[in-house]
Amino acid sequence: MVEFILERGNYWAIIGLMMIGLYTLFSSTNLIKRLVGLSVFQTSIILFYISLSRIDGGTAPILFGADAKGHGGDHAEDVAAAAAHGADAAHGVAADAGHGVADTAHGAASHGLEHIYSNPLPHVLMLTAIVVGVATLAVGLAIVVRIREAYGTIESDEIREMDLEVALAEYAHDHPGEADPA
Amino acid sequence: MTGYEGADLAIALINVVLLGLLFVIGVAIARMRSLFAIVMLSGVYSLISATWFVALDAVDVAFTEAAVGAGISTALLLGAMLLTSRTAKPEPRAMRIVPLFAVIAVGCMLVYATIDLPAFGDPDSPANTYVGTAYLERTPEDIGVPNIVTAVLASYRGFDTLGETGVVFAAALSVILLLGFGERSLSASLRKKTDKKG
Amino acid sequence: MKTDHHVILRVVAKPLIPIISLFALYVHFHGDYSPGGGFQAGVIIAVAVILYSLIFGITPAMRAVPPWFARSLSALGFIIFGAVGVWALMMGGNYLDYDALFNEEPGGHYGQHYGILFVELGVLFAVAGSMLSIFYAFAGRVTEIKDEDW
Amino acid sequence: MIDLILQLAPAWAEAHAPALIIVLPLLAGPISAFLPGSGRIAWIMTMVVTALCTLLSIILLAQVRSVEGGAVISYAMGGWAPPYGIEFRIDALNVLVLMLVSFIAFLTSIFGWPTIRAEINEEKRAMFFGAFQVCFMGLLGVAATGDAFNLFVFLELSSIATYVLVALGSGRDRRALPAAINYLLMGTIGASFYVVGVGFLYAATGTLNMADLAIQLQDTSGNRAVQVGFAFILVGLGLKAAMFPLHQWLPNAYTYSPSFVTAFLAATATKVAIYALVRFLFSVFSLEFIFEGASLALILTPMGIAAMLACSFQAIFQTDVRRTLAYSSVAQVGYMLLGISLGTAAGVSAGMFHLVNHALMKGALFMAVAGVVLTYQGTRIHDFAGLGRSAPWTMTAFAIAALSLIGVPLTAGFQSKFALVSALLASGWWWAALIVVFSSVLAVVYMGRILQAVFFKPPNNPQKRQKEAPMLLLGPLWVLALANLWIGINGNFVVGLANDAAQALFIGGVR
Repeated sequence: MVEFILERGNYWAIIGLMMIGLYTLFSSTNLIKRLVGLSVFQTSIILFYISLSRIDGGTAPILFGADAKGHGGDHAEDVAAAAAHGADAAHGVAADAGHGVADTAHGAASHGLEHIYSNPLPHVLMLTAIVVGVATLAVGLAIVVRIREAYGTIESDEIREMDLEVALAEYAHDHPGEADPA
Repeated sequence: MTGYEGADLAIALINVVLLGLLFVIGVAIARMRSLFAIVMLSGVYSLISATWFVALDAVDVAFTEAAVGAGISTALLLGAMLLTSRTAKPEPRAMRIVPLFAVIAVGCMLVYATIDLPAFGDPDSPANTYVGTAYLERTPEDIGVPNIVTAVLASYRGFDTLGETGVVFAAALSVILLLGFGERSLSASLRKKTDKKG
Repeated sequence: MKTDHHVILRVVAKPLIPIISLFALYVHFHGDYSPGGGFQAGVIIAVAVILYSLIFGITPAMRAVPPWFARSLSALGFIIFGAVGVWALMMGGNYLDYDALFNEEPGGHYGQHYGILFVELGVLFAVAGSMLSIFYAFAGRVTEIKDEDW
Repeated sequence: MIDLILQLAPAWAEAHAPALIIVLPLLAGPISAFLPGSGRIAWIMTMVVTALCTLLSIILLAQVRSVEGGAVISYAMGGWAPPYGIEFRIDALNVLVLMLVSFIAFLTSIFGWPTIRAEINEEKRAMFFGAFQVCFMGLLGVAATGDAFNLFVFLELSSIATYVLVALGSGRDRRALPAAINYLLMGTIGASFYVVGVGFLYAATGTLNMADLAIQLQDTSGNRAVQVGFAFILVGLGLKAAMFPLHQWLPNAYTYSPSFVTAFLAATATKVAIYALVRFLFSVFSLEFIFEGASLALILTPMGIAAMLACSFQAIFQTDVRRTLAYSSVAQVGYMLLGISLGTAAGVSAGMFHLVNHALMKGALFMAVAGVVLTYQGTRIHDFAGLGRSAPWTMTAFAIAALSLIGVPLTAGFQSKFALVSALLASGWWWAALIVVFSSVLAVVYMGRILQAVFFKPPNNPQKRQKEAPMLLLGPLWVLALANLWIGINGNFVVGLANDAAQALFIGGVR
């Protein structure tokens, strides 16, 4: 039981952070504070993905030592030969076992490598997500600046009241004889 | 897992400390009303997340988060705050309780999901045995670049990166459409001010 | 900026800015071997210019890197990325298939290396230009809060 | 017909059509965004690009339909085979969406020039078209991609462009700005939820390719992470699709954005999100999972019905024509969800059929409103009084589309509602069929109010001159109106496409 909690404590902490961000986003009326809440929420999602990519005893996914030997750009010819050789060997194995590439890769992690590396795929996804996050933030802030210029406030409840007044005035203008629609 | 010994213990400790700090900052952001403090804290939040990414071996993500989250985002937030206001109104009481319940419900759902998630750091989890780690083996033959993240980012999933570049471009286009080019809006608003005075 | 009480900042920043830009180039061209790449390099270049404008004022910064240049750069970067893909199409490969770029033997990494480099260059241009344009757009607006209120 | 298209199309276009359809707006967007001048060149470029994309989507359609039962075109981006690379996967379902989006984009970009000239500042027009092309490209990307994370990237790409397009309505009415920020906050929450959901799926399977996900998910029955991931994807895409309780952003966004943008978004943006939802429901998750494990029908059916009733009622009490139409859009999404939640091929086919028809009629309605905005500067029902006499061509097209929305026989709306009702009856859901009929009666009321004002009330402002919308606007408007009539009289072509789309899903689901 304790082990179970220890293994998942990280996820729970991250979920807590996500929810704090979401709460800030929902509860606040100030638009800038809401955007900050949004970015806290998004950063916490990044934490979640990165914690999925972690492998015990692993290191950053940059090949080093024997794993990286001979694969530099300067040794293109060696590499070509080695790669061709490797491809032949792989092909033989695949033919023998009757499996596709995907299946052979499905075995134990990094069996062909000397060191253990963490999983690079979530890192790549989150690089994209960070960029998307900052792009959204920039557009949101630009709109907030325009709102401030048009309304004189960035509190969403005050903006809603002002809009309601305008809507009621329009209604009264269209229907001069009638009472307030309320 | 039987993992936490020696170096792993240190990492576990760093883990706890950093997540604890993030928690404190998150709560402070939710409760504070000074926008300046909120903005600065959000920068700190990004920076500490970046540190945490380093501890989890995600160096590229850490680099980007530090540059973007702690750098550009904070600069933009400060710029926007300068143009708008400096304090936030306190939340009305009703606005505190309803979101709280909604958020707790969502959180419970997520916690429910973690029961079936693989353990933290598990090398045999589906996420860590299929496509993700296969890149580690394929890259030397396919691409020949030591930094796997670069290889995946620019080649295997290059199309994602194309979309990401598009998003950045779209953001720039949007902000220019909304706020003007900078130089024109500056001179135009200056002119308007002198007109009013004159 | 009325009085010169930022003199230390100016003196320190002046030599720093070229070094920051140089570091950005290192991050870009060394992205194959170490953390970093076009995106991070682009952000660093943008930050160098932003730092310059924070310390020396927005007008000198706009004179050094005009806004039209920044926004053309962002469009150019995006187009470079797309064009590398079209180049691969013309050489008979799939879209963004760098192996097809130079019609090399299978197993060669020439195409992949240069493809990645070009693509990351596109990302660098797009990100640096976009971030700078966004910053200019915000900085170009007139502040309603006065300096003294701080 | 199919043979003819395949013969005429050059080989390179056939082989690379899935990539080219994205690449064209991708290259043209940034170029046209920063072209100098009044934006006329950017407009022409937009028209050319959207026309070419329409041609490409027709080529894709021909390729898909060249095989009996529908072919599946898989295009590996970067030459990396899935699941390692990103794949564009075109089947009978998304080729329909691709064609719809590019065709509507083509028509709206033709009619756009007069209204944009009236509503957008001169120096912003070129960039406006650039943003429009980016949005268009994002929508196409969402529709074409076969990778779950790539879908998120394109979803955000289109959304960011959409937010700013909505916000640009602030030149006419400042309320566009709060509408845009609301849309941004809700849309970003939706996208973030979607990412969390994909994260859970990734944690459970280790892959992001949709086809591969479908295979890997088969042996994860009872996995709680997958169930919660499904719920998050449902909520995330539901927010983008304006699924009933999550539709709060839509009415304001449609009411205050520039009329060009409203016409385009109403016909495409929510449709693409619904497509993505359908794709996840039926292609990625197995039928057993969603209908037994997660009892989808229990969630989607009440939501669909609530949307049909509540939003139709709300539509009745609006004073603004665009707002009425916006609420009606949410109600129509309810019809589509109802069809989808049946879980039968007939139901999904009816849902997709209604999706296409709704795009055609809402496109026409909002275009007609754009014409009125252009000539009379008003969108309230009050402003529409007596327009039947002063702008007969615009208003006749409006009336055709309105009748189609109500579901009068000989119009497209009737055909798809008929298909929906028969699908409901075939599953024994006679009570739901009754609700569909009742909701159509509500549509009679809210559209009737507008039509009555248009044709039977005297003009409020007698000084209004006899004024028709310009030809550039009338042309696309009438194309859409006639499409409504054509489908209403002989809908076999579109019904065939929708049936193929549903078949593709159900064969894919069984695999």
